[in-house]
Amino acid sequence: MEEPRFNDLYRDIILDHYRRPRGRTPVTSPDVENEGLNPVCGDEVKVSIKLEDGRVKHVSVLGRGCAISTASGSMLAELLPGKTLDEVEKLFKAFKRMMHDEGVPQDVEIGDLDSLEGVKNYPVRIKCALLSWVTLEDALNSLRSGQNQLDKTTTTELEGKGGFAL
Amino acid sequence: MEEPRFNDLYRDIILDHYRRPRGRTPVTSPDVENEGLNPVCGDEVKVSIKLEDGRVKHVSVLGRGCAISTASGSMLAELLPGKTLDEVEKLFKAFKRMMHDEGVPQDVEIGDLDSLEGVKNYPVRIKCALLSWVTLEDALNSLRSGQNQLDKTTTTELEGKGGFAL
Amino acid sequence: MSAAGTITSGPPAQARKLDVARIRGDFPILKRQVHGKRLVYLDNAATTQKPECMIEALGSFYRTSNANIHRGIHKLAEEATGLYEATRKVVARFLGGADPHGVIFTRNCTEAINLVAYAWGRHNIKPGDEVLLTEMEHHSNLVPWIILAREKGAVLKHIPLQENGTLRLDDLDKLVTPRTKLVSCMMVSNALGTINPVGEIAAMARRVGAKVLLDGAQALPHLPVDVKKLDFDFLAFSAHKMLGPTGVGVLHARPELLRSMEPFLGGGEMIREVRHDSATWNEVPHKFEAGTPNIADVAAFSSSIEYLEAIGMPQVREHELSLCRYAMAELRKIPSIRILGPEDPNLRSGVVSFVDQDLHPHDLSQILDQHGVAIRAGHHCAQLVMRFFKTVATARASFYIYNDRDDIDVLVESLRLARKYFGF
Amino acid sequence: MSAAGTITSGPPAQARKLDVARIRGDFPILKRQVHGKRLVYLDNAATTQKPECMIEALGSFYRTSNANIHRGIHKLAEEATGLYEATRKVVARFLGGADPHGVIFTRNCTEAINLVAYAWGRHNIKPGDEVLLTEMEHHSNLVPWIILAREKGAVLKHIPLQENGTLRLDDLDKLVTPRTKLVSCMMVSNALGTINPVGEIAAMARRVGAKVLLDGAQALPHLPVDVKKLDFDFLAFSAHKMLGPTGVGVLHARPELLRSMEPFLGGGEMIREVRHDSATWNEVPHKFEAGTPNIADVAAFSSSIEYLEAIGMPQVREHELSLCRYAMAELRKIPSIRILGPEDPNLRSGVVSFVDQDLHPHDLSQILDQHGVAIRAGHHCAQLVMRFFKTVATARASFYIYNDRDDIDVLVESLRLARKYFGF
Ligand SMILES: Cc1ncc(COP(=O)(O)O)c(C=O)c1O
Ligand SMILES: Cc1ncc(COP(=O)(O)O)c(C=O)c1O
Ligand code: FES
Ligand code: FES
Repeated sequence: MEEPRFNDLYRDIILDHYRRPRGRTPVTSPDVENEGLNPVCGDEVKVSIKLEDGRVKHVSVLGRGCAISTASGSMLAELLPGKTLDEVEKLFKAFKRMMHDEGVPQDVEIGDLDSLEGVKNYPVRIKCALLSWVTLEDALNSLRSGQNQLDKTTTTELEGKGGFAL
Repeated sequence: MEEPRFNDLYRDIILDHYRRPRGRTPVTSPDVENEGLNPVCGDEVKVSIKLEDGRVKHVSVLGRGCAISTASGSMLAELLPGKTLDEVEKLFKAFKRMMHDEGVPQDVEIGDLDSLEGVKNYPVRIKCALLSWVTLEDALNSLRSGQNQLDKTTTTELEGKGGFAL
Repeated sequence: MSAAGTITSGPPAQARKLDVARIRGDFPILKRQVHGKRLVYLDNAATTQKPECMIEALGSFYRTSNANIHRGIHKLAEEATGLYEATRKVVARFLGGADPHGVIFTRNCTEAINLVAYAWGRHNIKPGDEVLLTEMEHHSNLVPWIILAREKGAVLKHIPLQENGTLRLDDLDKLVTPRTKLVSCMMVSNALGTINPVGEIAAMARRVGAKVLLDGAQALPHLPVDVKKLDFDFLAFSAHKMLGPTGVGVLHARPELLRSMEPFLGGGEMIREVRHDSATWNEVPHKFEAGTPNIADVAAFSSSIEYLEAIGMPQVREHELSLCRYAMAELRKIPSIRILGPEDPNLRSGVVSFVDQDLHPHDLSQILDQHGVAIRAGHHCAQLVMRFFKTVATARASFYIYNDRDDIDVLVESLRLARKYFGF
Repeated sequence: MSAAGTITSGPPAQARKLDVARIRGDFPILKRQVHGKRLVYLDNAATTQKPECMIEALGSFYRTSNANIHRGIHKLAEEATGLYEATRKVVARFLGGADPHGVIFTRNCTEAINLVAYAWGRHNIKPGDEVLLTEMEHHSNLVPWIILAREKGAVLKHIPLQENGTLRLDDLDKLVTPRTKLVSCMMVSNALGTINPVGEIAAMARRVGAKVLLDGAQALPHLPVDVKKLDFDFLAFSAHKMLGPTGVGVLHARPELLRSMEPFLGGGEMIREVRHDSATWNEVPHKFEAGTPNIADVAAFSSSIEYLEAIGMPQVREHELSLCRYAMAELRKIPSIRILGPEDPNLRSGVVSFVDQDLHPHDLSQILDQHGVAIRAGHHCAQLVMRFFKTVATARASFYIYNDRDDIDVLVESLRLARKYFGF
């Protein structure tokens, strides 16, 4: 029997993030925090951020999930420190465009997220890749809409849709 | 185009009964009377009987229905006069057996009912042939069970089943 | 068709004619003989026949892609999910560009209407509230409201039928009151063929803020319908009446409205999270599709719609109109026959309901069957209509894309022979 | 199997073995390749594959006999009605000689359970009444009761699960109280494979006069079941899990009980007489089959049952038991894998649910797919079970008549490779 071959899904970088995920040290007294649920599988994640001078200082991504969601969360933890919330927003938008196969803007540095591009060909798994990102996005949205800090929700409407892809 | 050919359904005797049905003069102050509905088509019939010395004196079968039910009701009106209720019961049982393809007892005179034998091959139409008979049967049953005379019901559970053949 | 209000109007005059011979070739059942005669299928309002492409799609689903959907992470599950969800989009397109999130698959039109009665009606109809129906409705758009009204102490009212087989709208403004919470109305009558002015009726409903349900069971298969031009909250119809498989119905509504509703059936697929005594719901449309759906039939239904789209709904309409006109003219030549419903074929779909003064519809139907002609005899699940016309049953011939004038000639000739056979 | 109580016990020792090679030949989908590999279909608890005879029956229905049923007086309608009603009798026979009048066709098992919740539950469950479920139930046998309990102010209780994957019956006599009106329980768990002692549970229910509903979705396809030996009021299951088409479920109950119930869906077919604001009901089972049924699929379902009957349910059971035994033994050789549910294969059906300590079930499933192996990963619509075992998902392999040891070898080898691929 041969080894399985995924030209596009489980790239080495993903497996690496999966085995040694970044951002596993819980952030204490976070400025932004939210929990997210992927309703397709029931996996949950908690994303917490500590800001300093308008920039992300510490990030933690805790919870359980598959290789895709764990790797994606780990990349989030790796990419965010040092960024302003606007830059985070931009990054999220770019990543979402990638997942929906709409092309990533030239001017956004997406780092290892690149390796997740293959996920777009596996519709059921797109939510895995987006889980920690939309969870954070939700929190940032309510922060922006004035609901200051620490907006926790136990379930997240992934892309405002939840449920199954349609 | 040829004429349709029914070797078994619309026999001449049936068509004759249909065009000139017997028992159309309403029985006044009947001893037994009942209304029946064929739920498959919505057709209704009213069967009325006047008894004298324990025998059927007058019969009327009123209402509307198809050729089969009209002919069958007409034959009922033709066959019953002079019979005791037990004889009527026997006749009904024999006819029902015929419709269910179970064979008619040798000792029962069924007259023109003979011509309805073909109906047994058309499951949807069996209720047509039985309509006036079960309507009467229902009335006789309640008469026998002590609910004396004039038991009227607007719907009849045909063979205790109604509904569609199953 | 102008009476139909917001139903999109007829085809341009130069519409290309249907190639009935070619179409017939696509329907394997039409090759069969009945009692040694060519099958002349004129029972299309009950259910239509199926094109080979739909039957093939069904077989091919089971032969190559069958799996349970939505949750499986394997190739077959992916394919099956793709095929199932693709039909949602095809239906949405067929409706004139609807939001697929507002397309719910049910078993049939009947279940779609009941879904509204249970999931919307039970939570919005209060004692004394009124539901306005018509006297023309199919039992499937009467009985759910009878059950609801009985349970809630609500009042049912009916837009009355009139002799010409259309609805009497004169008192509509009195029938619709501030207590009216729902107006539920068929777009086209299965018993009479009448195309109803649903635009006008909906407009009146809107004046009091009532919801509008349209029973499209006899409309979607036969008329071009564009939901963008139609004013309604709920639209229900059945696949089997439009070349599709049995076991598939559609309820269409705006996703926001669906979101605001309580669920109907509880079970797998429709939930988000289940605890011992509480649960939260999945997003629409899944919230209303509990348990394993009729995956294969929904998947195959796409082919039926695509077949209709290829012909063109305006062309379908034009074809039926011309058959209806011809059939009415021919039937009128038999003096004992009385046709129910509008005199003007333009006001009706391809349904011709009639009675013969001497012959019972069931006998007629039985004799026609000997000639290979399938019509329907009965109350057509419209007992209020039968009662209005003081009969219990009518004979009904209903046409579709594979019928032609020959079929009607056979029908009419068989009727004449039936009369002769019975001695009239 | 003795734990299953009144489920008829296993086959005689000399039962003839299944000829899996021949059986495979009857399932066209098993000839297909997935990612260049032979399809190894182990997702049978979700839905089974279909034999050619069922697919053919479906196609042949549409190609030769398609019509709407019950009311039509023409050849096609007669044939279609005959085929539809014949399946009712075949189902009744398969159940061990049930009364066909007590066989209702629904869309799926889920709808069958909801039918009971609506038509019986709403009229018999009062505030404070109790419904006893188990912690093992599929969402389809939880959510309808959650909705009902919320509406009626009733109380839900659950027979608890225990570590070994069986129900803890020790306190059953306390869980069943005079307020218990219904005990609803699965015969076989789809998430764990556990065969439940439904006889014992029903006996306890009877002591307080409670009704008993059995969810047979995972039992009827896999075990010999004889309703004459089984104590229940309602029995629900799905055709698609037993070689049948999607879109068909069955609710079975005694006709007297069905007669005493209020209707569920209102519409055509289920009525006797309809007036403007009242209606009377047709006889059972038609009273519960509103609108045009899924005629073709019901007709085709006969072939699936006949296929199973030809093999013999005791043989099916024996085959699955032997596969299950083998699979458990092989899986135990991978130390990182933990199998949920009873250790003794005799206490379970052909379902093996497991977790790998390092790999997420969804990743496992995705990798297995690359090897052509279809398993299911997820909560299996049993979130209470997942929560009990402190996980959100398991991987589940489930077997049927066309599986053999080769399939299991491929499964196990693929699992090893998956671990290797992920670096464990
Ligand atoms: C035990 C059990 N009950 C009920 C169901 C629901 O069956 P369906 O989805 O066919 O309605 C299932 C199917 O997964 C099941 O396994
Ligand atoms: C106008 C109308 N509404 C509803 C229905 C019910 O459709 P179904 O039986 O497919 O549920 C029919 C079908 O006869 C119909 O003609
Ligand atoms: S499977 Fe749950 S997040 Fe990927
Ligand atoms: S059709 Fe009504 S009684 Fe025969």
